[in-house]
Amino acid sequence: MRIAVQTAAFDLGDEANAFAAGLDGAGAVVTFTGVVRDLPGGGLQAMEIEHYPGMTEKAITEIATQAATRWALGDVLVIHRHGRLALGEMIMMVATAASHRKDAFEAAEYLMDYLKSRAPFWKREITAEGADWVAAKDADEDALERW
Amino acid sequence: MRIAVQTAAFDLGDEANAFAAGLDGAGAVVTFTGVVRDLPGGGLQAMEIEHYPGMTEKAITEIATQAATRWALGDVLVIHRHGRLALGEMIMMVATAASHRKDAFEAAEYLMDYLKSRAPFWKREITAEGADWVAAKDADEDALERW
Amino acid sequence: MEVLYFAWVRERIGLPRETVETDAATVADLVEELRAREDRYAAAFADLSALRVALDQDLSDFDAPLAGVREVAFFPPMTGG
Amino acid sequence: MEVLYFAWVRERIGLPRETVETDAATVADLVEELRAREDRYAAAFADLSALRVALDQDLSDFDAPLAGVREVAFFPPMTGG
Repeated sequence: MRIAVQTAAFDLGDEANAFAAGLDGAGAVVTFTGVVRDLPGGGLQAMEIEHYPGMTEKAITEIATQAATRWALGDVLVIHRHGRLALGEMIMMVATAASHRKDAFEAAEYLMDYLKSRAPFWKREITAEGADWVAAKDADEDALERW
Repeated sequence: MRIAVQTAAFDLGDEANAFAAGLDGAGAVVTFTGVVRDLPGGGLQAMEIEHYPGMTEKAITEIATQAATRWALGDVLVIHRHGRLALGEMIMMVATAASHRKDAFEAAEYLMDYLKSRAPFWKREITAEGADWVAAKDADEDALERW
Repeated sequence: MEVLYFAWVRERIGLPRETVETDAATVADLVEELRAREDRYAAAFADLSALRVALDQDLSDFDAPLAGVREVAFFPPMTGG
Repeated sequence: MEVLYFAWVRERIGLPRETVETDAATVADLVEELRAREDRYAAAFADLSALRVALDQDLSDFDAPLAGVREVAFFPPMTGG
């Protein structure tokens, strides 16, 4: 299990290859990558992500450990950036490996659902008009109920 | 949309990066990679994959087009190898991109469920004792019923 | 009509493909004709529930008509992914 | 006790963290004390349903006891991922 909370950019390809190379016997690898996308009407200049140092690593470790308890996983990777990110930059990624595709998919979705609503990150959208904190969506809180 | 049916190995990292670089406005990227894994008791020497040239490309194109109809996808990638593969080699991958993670995850799972049971590939496991065709699993057929 | 065989169907029949002259109206009729040829065909087609059929590269059914079809393929359930 | 503020809670209060001397028994008691200090605190804590609290870096509730707690953090619902 590797968990990284960082300001630096990461390379999806390098991370995916390193993750897959380290596997022993896992038949299925799932990755999810979150990318800064524009606002529906356009105009996003940057995304700023604030976090709670210390609690962030602790919360992500707990979420990943929980996933490894619920599913038979070969390995788990979570990378999450904070700081200022430009349009199109990668915000975060998770990777899961398992013998069976269902486990790898479900664990990746579980990680994403919990990272969205239970890891202490707060996103702010920067436009020419100013900066707006992103509001949490009811749908993201509801997503936790399936687990 | 890119669909590749090939004997050559592919590089997960290169493919994931190329896929992500071509996106315009998608916030979520999911990849699934299938890897040749050993038999439960060990002893797998290789996996051989037979396919139906012509129908394979047609079936995968139909499955990917269906996915793009059901979910709001920015892009879809399917790579599937055939021929002889060693333990640990990557068999295939899919990638999906969407504005929302739920669409990207569901579309990737849909692609995998249909590739398993509706694309004309047949796997054979090679051991010291000989070669055994992999039997289709009821669970894989049942997996189609959720869609 | 071109008839193709894949995986263990190909192995049992001993051929990947052959040209068949037939007036069979449906896939099931064609299967009956093939079964009657030789034991290896009878063995390959012993259990239709273990087989799938494609007509001109589209999955189909054993009761489908063969009118206009150029390519029929028989194979076991697929195991891709 | 260290009290931390994040996102718009931090902006409204104008501080990322501060040391608070308190005998508050619960988080809710501490919130009452902070609200009574100044308008900027009252504004930040106006609607507790829009806030979350962590005690020593674990998510908690507003009725949780503060005995033994060294670090309290207030913030809006998280928006990671």
